[in-house]
Amino acid sequence: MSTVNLVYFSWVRERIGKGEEALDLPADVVTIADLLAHLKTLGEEYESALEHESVIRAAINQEHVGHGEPIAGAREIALFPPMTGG
Amino acid sequence: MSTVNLVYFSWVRERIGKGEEALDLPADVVTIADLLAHLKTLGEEYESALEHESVIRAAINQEHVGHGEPIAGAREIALFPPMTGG
Amino acid sequence: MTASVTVRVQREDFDLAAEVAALCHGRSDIGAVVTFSGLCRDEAGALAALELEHYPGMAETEISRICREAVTRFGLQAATAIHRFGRIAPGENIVLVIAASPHRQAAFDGANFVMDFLKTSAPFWKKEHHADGSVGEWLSAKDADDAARDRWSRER
Amino acid sequence: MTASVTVRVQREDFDLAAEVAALCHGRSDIGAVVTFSGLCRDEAGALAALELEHYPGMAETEISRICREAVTRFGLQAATAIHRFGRIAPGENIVLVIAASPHRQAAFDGANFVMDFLKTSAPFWKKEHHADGSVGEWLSAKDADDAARDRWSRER
Repeated sequence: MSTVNLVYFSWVRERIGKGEEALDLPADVVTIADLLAHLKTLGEEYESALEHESVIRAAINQEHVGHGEPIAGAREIALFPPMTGG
Repeated sequence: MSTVNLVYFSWVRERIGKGEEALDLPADVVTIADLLAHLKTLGEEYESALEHESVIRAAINQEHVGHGEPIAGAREIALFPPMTGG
Repeated sequence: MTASVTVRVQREDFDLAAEVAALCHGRSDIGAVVTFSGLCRDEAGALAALELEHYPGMAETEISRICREAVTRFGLQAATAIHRFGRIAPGENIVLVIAASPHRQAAFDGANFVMDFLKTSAPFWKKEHHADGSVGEWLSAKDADDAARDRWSRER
Repeated sequence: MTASVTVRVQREDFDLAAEVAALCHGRSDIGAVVTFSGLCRDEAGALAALELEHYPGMAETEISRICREAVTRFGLQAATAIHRFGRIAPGENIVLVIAASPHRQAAFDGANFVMDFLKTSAPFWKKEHHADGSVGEWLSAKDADDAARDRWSRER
């Protein structure tokens, strides 16, 4: 088990119902894709927020990463919808 | 014979030695090209200013025209080098 | 002279003239300054405000990275990017990008490049508040913005 | 709302912020404002000043024509162009172009288009005054400027 800080933004945050949390992750959660699958087992709010996995963007330690990225060494993982700034 | 106001800019003005003049033009001066040829008969200063005819730009009544443009009806004809504003 | 990059993410408004003056201060080798201001539109009266959420820390980091890339790619002398967050009313500023270079096309391209990547890579999200008092939806990202970003990899 | 076009040819400097404020005044349907400022470069200290000659009357007419064409072509909400004449020192402004539109690319393209045509069609000529006190040459028009203008007819 390793502990990682998760942060959520926009409607991912609203649907999960919180902006951040620290979670202990099982050893078989290796990539962002694994993390998404794991979170969806934690309750309906996560299922709803992460239903369409392909649109969810992720960042590890504040850098954009793809879903195949290993999360080993991550202090902070962010999940959010496509960005609409500018 | 018709009288037209001629205005010169940049090094065309400097070489001719004046910024403007009113000239009576013979009836066989029909186009801008004819005008350039006519002016070059008026003295060395015109020859020097208009030596490279292809680089000389012209405007009739403050609108850009090509060398083939008829000058009939012109109140003001301007001759100048390629522009370098901006 | 090293190119200077200025990036800020802030709630308060910015001053276009002050930012341009700061960027040009004390130098006379700049030939072209292009600024882009993005403003909140009223959507024909339907919009009361936009609410801008951002990812503190990553927003600054990502915008700085984009600006530095623009400086290198277009040979900019200086670049500034300021992005606001919080509640923004119609007519108010959202974002400012400034690019300076010796010649005009690099300044145009630099500012345009920063905006295209900022739109698709900087962690900001917009939510609409309607004039009738209701809270609207989070805006969806546009395919057109991805296409605008992707043309920069086609062009070279 | 009809697009507003503001054109001035003047000896005195202009105020970027004031011009942007005037263009945006009283409306909240503008989403993007792009400004271009062209400045006099010092040419690594060799230049004392540029002397800008212009064709009074035609300069205003020609710049207005270019701005109106940009408004139509890019659907601009407003356009401003101010060109100075007379003696201009390094670091000083020469020209300002502003384009406003609902979306960003039209504003970028509009300002870029106006600058490209202004360079090749507006009747202005620049003469260099050297830092050593001597009067230099009239600047020559650049082929690159013609090429920049001509890309607008290729693109559509």
